[in-house]
Amino acid sequence: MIRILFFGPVAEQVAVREMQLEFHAGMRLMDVASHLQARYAEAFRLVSFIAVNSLQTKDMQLGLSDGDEIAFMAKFSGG
Amino acid sequence: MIRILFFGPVAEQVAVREMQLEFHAGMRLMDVASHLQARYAEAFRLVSFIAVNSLQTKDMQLGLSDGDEIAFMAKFSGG
Amino acid sequence: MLGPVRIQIEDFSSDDELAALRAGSQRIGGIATFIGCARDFSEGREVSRISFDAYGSMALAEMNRLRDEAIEKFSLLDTRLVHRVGSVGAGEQIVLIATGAEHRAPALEACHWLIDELKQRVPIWKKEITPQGDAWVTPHP
Amino acid sequence: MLGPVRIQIEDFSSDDELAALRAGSQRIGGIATFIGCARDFSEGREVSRISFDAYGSMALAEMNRLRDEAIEKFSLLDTRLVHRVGSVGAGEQIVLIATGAEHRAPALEACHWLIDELKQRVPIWKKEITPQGDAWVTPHP
Repeated sequence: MIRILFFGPVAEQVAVREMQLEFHAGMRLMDVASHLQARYAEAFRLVSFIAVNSLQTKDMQLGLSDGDEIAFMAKFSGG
Repeated sequence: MIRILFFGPVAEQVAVREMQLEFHAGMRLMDVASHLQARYAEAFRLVSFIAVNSLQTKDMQLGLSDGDEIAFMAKFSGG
Repeated sequence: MLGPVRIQIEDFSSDDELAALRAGSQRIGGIATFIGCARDFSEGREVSRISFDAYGSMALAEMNRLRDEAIEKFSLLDTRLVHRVGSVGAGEQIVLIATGAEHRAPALEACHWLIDELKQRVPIWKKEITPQGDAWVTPHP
Repeated sequence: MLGPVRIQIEDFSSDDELAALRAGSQRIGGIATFIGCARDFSEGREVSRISFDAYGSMALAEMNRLRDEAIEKFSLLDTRLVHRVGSVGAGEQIVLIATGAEHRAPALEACHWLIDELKQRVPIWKKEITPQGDAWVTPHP
């Protein structure tokens, strides 16, 4: 399973904070991103940062492993 | 009367925090300074700033008035 | 004793944070703090509350990295970072950064650097609650 | 309520000063503070206490001028300056500067400016009490 997390404005648009996707061998970050982007186009317009297992990445070719946690995040506005 | 004030390291050298000098017409800041400097040479080596009535001045020609308060001060080290 | 890096719903006390900071070292000559507060007014709109959402585990990890980097970069003796989440009323405290160093300049510079970096790097989002409705804040570039 | 500019023998509380600062305006978005502490070590010597002497009336007048100048120069919503005199033990607090502004940069810059100016302009002198004897501190240029 791949665990998907949404927060703040993105979570509000998706209307859910967390979902799970079936893992399959050879799965890359771009596969997950484009799958979700197609379903949640509105929400993904807000996405500026992606973190895999709590570390930011811009590498859409990144290979995923079963159990990975991916967050699609809007620009931060804390502080 | 002219009121003379010493603080911190200067007061410690002069061994007094306050003294009074007789005022006379036409008295200038340099008159007071040189009178005291002659008596307290050691202490006056520490003096970097002079204030007349709580305002710093470098004008040794400054004319004094009866009741003025003059402080001969070492470099500040607060904070 | 509360830890030096925290995300919490409750308000915090500067006196408590400073006592914890000073307890670590009597070499500290200067402590700088920055406290961010919820303003009652933002870009022309009245704001009654601010609501915060965080990616908690990542935010904490990033704040701990910021702490380590600041201690190294500015030779700090210690530093503490606390950020509230949940709902914060107008005028209330949101975030505290406290830095302790031997001298004042590194403490003040580190404090400025830390709050700037925190805003860039820590995954927390704020929503302003106004009489005209709610709106997530989009940070300026 | 304590005034915004004070010279006092007693210790001070950051929480009390910040509460007073925040009570003045809910427009404050950022508060910076600087606290100077008595270090237990200075230029290779152990320091057990620091003793402060002040030209009280002039020091207060100068601190009030600094406050007015900082409010003007950095568009602060408020600022507070407290300096202790008398005898302060190692590790204890000496001076507090607190600045409140709409945004963080002016608050932090004003705080840095104020402590630098205070050290230059306010007639206060410190004597370090060490096991080897006492010595008035000569500031570096």
